[in-house]
Amino acid sequence: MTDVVKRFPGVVALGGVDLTVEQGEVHCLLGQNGAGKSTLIKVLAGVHRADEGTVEWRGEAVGLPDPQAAMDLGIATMYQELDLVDGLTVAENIFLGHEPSRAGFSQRATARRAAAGLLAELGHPEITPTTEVGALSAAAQQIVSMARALSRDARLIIMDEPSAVLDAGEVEQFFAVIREITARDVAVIYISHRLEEIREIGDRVTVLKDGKTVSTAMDAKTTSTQDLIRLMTGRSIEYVFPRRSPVAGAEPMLRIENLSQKGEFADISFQVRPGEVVGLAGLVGSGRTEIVEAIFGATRATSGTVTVDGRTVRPGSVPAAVAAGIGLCPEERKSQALVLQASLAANISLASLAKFSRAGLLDRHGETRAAEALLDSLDVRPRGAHRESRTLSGGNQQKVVLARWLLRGCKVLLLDEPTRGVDVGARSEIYGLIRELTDQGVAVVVVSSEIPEVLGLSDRVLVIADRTIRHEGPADELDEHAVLDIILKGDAA
Amino acid sequence: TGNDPENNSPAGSKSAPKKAGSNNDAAGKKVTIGFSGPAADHGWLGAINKAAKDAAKKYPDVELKVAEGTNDASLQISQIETFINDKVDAIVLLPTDGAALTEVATKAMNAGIPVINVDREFSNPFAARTTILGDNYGMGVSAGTYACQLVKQKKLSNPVIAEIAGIDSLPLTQDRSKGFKDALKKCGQRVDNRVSAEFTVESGEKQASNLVQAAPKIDILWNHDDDQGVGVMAALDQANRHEMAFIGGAGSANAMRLIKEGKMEATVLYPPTQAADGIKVARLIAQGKGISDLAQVEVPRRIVLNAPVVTKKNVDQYLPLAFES
Amino acid sequence: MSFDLTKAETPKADDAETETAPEESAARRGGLVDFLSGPAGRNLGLVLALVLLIIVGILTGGERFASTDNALTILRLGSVIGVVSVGMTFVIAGEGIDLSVGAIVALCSVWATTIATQTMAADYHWSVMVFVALAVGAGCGLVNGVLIAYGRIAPFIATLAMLAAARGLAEIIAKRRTQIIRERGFVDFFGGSVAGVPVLVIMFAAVAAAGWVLLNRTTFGRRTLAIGGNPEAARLAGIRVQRHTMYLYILLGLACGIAAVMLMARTTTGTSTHGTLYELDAIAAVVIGGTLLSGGRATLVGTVLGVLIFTTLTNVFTLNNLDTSTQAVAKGAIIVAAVLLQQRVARTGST
Amino acid sequence: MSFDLTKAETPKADDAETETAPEESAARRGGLVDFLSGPAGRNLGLVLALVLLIIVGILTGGERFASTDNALTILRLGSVIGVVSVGMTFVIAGEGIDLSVGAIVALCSVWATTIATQTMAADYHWSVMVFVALAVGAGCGLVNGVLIAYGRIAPFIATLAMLAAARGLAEIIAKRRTQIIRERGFVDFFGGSVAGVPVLVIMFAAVAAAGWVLLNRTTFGRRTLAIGGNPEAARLAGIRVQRHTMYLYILLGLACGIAAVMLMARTTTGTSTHGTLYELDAIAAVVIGGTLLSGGRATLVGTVLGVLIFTTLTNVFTLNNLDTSTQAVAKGAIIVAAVLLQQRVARTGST
Ligand SMILES: Nc1ncnc2c1ncn2[C@@H]1O[C@H](COP(=O)(O)OP(=O)(O)OP(=O)(O)O)[C@@H](O)[C@H]1O
Ligand SMILES: Nc1ncnc2c1ncn2[C@@H]1O[C@H](COP(=O)(O)OP(=O)(O)OP(=O)(O)O)[C@@H](O)[C@H]1O
Ligand SMILES: [Mg+2]
Ligand SMILES: [Mg+2]
Repeated sequence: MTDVVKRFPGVVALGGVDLTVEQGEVHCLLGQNGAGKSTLIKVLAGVHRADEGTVEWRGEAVGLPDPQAAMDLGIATMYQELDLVDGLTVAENIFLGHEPSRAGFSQRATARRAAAGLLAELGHPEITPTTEVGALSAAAQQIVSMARALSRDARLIIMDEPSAVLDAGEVEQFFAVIREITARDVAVIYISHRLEEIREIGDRVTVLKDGKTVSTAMDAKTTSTQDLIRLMTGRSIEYVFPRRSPVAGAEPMLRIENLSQKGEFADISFQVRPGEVVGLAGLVGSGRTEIVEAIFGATRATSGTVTVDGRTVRPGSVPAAVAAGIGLCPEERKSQALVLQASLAANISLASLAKFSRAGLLDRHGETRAAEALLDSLDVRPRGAHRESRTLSGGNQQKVVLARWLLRGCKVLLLDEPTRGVDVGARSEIYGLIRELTDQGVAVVVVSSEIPEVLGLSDRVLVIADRTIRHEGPADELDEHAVLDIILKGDAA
Repeated sequence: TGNDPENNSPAGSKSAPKKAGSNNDAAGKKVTIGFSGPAADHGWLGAINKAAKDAAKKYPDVELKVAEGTNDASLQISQIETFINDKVDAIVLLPTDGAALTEVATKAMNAGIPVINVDREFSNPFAARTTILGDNYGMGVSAGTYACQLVKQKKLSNPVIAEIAGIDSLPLTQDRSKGFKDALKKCGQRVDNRVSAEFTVESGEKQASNLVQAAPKIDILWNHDDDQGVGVMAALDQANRHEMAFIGGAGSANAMRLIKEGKMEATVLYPPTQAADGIKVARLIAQGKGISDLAQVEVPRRIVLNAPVVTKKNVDQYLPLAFES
Repeated sequence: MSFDLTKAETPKADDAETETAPEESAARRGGLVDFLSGPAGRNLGLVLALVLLIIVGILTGGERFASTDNALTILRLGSVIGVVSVGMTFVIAGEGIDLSVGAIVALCSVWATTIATQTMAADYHWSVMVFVALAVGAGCGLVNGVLIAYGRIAPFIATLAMLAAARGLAEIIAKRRTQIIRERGFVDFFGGSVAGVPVLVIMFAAVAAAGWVLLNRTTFGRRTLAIGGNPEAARLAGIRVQRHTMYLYILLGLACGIAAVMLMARTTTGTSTHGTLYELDAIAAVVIGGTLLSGGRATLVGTVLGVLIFTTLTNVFTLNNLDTSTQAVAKGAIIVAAVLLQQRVARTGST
Repeated sequence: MSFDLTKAETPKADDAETETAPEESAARRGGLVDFLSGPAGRNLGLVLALVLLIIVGILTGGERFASTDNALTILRLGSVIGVVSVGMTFVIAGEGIDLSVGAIVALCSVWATTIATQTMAADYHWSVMVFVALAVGAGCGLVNGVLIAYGRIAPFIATLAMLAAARGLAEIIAKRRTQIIRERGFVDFFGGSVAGVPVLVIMFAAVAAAGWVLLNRTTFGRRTLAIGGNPEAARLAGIRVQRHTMYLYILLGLACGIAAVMLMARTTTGTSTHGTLYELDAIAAVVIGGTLLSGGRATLVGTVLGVLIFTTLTNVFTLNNLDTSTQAVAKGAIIVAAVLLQQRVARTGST
């Protein structure tokens, strides 16, 4: 690809990008949130038409008018936003658009068998081809997406942040599959914000910044982390967690007692003091999301109590939880957190509308000002409180969700995968932000599938496995192996 | 007999009516007449509209303005208001609901525009200069009386009498049903099964299919409207149920042909020429003329049409007058 | 997205299936099991509602209700709107809506019974009339489809325009007359019976069966659901969403053409008043059957059950000689009760 | 800026604004500028369509069309359905739909004109009738709202049931008679004019203005759009989605009550046939105005323009003496043309 330019109304998403991918290599694409990575690969996949520039495929210039054209060339894509149809089964999703069929009749048995084969190949035989995709967890859906890309028998597979919803074990498995396909001379474009992964799987790296290539074809193994971060962000960021400040031995701000939910989790008890960060570590599917949702009242716990600042919160009611001072940044930004066609300001003020209400009338200037201030301080790009949240990149959307609860001012903040899909720069900003909050006395609960993140960010860690707490202890007494051991064997060996 | 609406041939007929010493049909002052009626959503109303337009076409001195047919009283009010703004010379109004249009008709009268009220009566007599009515109650009475005759003739001891009404929420349907019921009461009978259709062929077929299941045997069936009667007949054919005496309503050409063939017993006339008569009367009023065969100088305030029963005996006499629905 | 909808309806049932039989291999699961665990399970509530209705019918109507003749009457009544509803299921599954079905039925019936058409039919064969009705239906569907898929007009608006235009055109062509079909061959064929089953009912059954296969067993059906569930994902999967959307409306137009033929046979006429309010009846049957108005999930068995429930209801009402106003109130209450019952059954079934 | 109007149509405008004048402080932006750069800009296509229609009216109707009297006739006609459409905008913005509006109008008008009510009105004051109409409307809305929000019945089905039930009940109460209002005070008040402007038109203007403020300037409106845009996100932000949804239907019920009062004044009657097909008219006006049927984006200015376009169309037709069938065909064509024009304008405006 040379000199690719793509403009969106008001934004130049790509302002001249060059990228060359060789057969059989894993070419990593790095860049901050909003740098244009997804847009670039969408141009390559025929989703967006480039305004300028050329794409050459095996030495020949090609036009990519629609997704079908790209697929015909042998380009398969796993998109960042899950691109599956919830109402269809796993097998139907995998073969959507190229169903095995005879005279228009779909050969469902063939499709199911092939799907089962692909899923087994990916190390996930437990995903049944006849399950509806909407009922699967995000991780399982990502696997289905992968199976779908493989089913296309492609020469180039594009993966846009595939690991964001996977945990460590699954990422390993995933990498094994990538190695296998590149061994067959299939090329892979791999996008991720996790630099460790790039080192492990990548061959070469291209860095995008503000829609332009700043450096291309660097060696993935040898280029230093400092250099990569500097290329991406234009400054050096210490890719470390902020120092913990000692937690005052005050009364717990959040107290969970014997919280259980039938079929989901059992007997969860823990406390979080003001200014403390408690991390929930565990594998995908261990039930952490269900726990925080029950604390927030989004689902009703079958038994147990949630107490905030000494007062019991009425169970099963989100408004009660919010009134008590709890905030939740849910796991799925798009479907659970954002009103996509609404402006950033409207999204940010959504939980604090009462603040801007004067006798029912909305103080829109106040709202805009407050939103602008938060957007500034969180460095959300592009600027503008009136921008539709739909047009923001994933990382920036996450910041908007955080801004919602910052504006509300919580006593307890529940963060479910707060850095999923967030770039290194923004990530350290979010970490800093969490620390700032704790300095103000907020109690924070963090769920993350990245064990280093849980360990680095939290004061205390709860390890969840088999839907209950397996271990509780200070974060600095644990390391990644210990946590995995607890999960797998039930104790810190 | 000039232009007496009662005996006039259907306005749709090609030749101008023969006159007996009247010059009423001679071109006079040019007049604009506004016409507004309900949506032509069934055969009879379609015939009403057509007859009105054809009547106007015959007179070079009449300019007819037809408003979109509607079943929304509010919309019809605005049409009359438009006519008033437009300063037409007369308005012929077949209201969706007589009472609902009374206010605006009064407004038109107060603005000096004569209103000719057709078929569905206003709630205030001062809202119209002249009222031309089909006799809905009378129609029911005719049908009921004829049914009584049949009972006596055929010596039915405990006859099953069924009724397929038109749109139940219309006052005219209620009037017809009431007339039918009252007339039956006189000979000690009552309606055993009653369904209501929507004046359309399809609804007639649907309701009749269900009806013949509900009543395993029917002796006399009165159907309010001959257009929906086409559907009723189709349902009877389908179920092979021709044991009953089938009486129709309105008097469409289709029904009269069936009477001739002997497939139908009778039909009660409800002429679709009322609006056409309305146009003619409106023209006369606007031009300051009277009805020539009457002694009065002016057009009368109220004209009520007759509702005779057409049977095999007299069908030949009525067939030429019948409307094609 | 349709994400929430999946969960709202029957996530539990699906999970249960996944959890209790995870090792059951895909290949081993036969078509029958599949069928039962799918639509049939979800339609249990509807079946129950229908059975209740039938019981009420028998209690109040006795012999008259429980006769074969009456059953056939109900089926015949349901068959015309049933065919339209089958077509409507596809359009709604693809996240569309069509308000013009009744008007299209009217236009088809009128066009197929003009003097010109009938003369031609008399000269050649009555199938000319059938052909005209289908062609007109497909043509109207094509116009709808092009306006919606390529003109990007909201389906509600485009088909509202078609509703006005098609009925107006039907009136102009028919001059607001009821056109009677002189061609007895036509009426006799479609009005007849085969082995005691009316041809209309056979046609409805055939259309419903074909629709079921098309929806559940062909790539066309799967793509329809994909487009309804997540049009963007469908596009990314290389499906030509616009063209497919257009096909859906043509399909429904064809169904309207078939319905027009059936209605012509039933009433022996073609007229511009045919098909009044079919849009509401068809959409109601489809939606009460369990197809989501927001697209992506559709059940043809549900649609057929929905049609049967509504027609049986009318039949029971008539047998009981209820006046229309009371009928209307009862109908409203019964619709709500049926839906609540359906939900209750779905929830109990899943725990 | 109101977030409904923020983007789909002309994102460029906003972005450009943001980029060229990023330092322009929010406080400095006056209300007028805000207004113009918002809805007005986006409704340009509709305004254009309306202007074209008016030009056609003047060309064909001349004086007769361009008179004040005629303008007031159009406005009076539009005001009843206009009030319903304003309420409908909220329900649709919240991802709902209401098919029962016409039936509710009918029931309100009947209940408010029963002999009992009229006797009470005669004894006390005619405002008793107004109160009854509003209370009945709100009550019906409440039933709809509870069934939909708490009973989780699809809005389409719940309000379809209400459509049948309310009209049936209206017929039963009125015994299918048209009930005439004897209370002249009522008719004279609402039928009158203030400074030459009919009271009905003033009422419509007031309702539309109040609706605009409610939608764009209050937290209630914000919540409505959030629920319509993403109900799950709204729920997780602590909004009581069910209760709010119920409020939306009550609001629409109230609007129906107001419309019933207006219709009663216009017709001096209450009857079960009032409000026929209002559901289609209101939804059409809202949707053609630019509110998304899928919720989350709504424009009240668009709704008002939609109502005006449809009523002006009817007026022009009446003035031009078109035959009803031709009118219907023309109406269909004009709807399509208006929408295509609107799209074209929006696209040109954005490049
Ligand atoms: N549909 C759209 N309309 C308008 N602007 C868009 C659209 N899609 C993306 N953009 C803008 O284009 C720019 C590049 O976005 P893109 O999604 O490619 O970033 P990214 O590098 O993939 O970020 P992330 O790492 O967060 O996924 C951003 O400024 C974004 O706001
Ligand atoms: N929508 C759903 N329907 C049915 N089961 C689900 C659904 N979502 C998740 N599950 C299942 O519930 C369990 C918990 O899943 P979930 O992903 O929420 O856990 P988690 O611990 O929060 O994991 P993570 O946050 O790392 O993704 C898993 O077994 C998962 O497969
Ligand atoms: Mg991206
Ligand atoms: Mg989770």
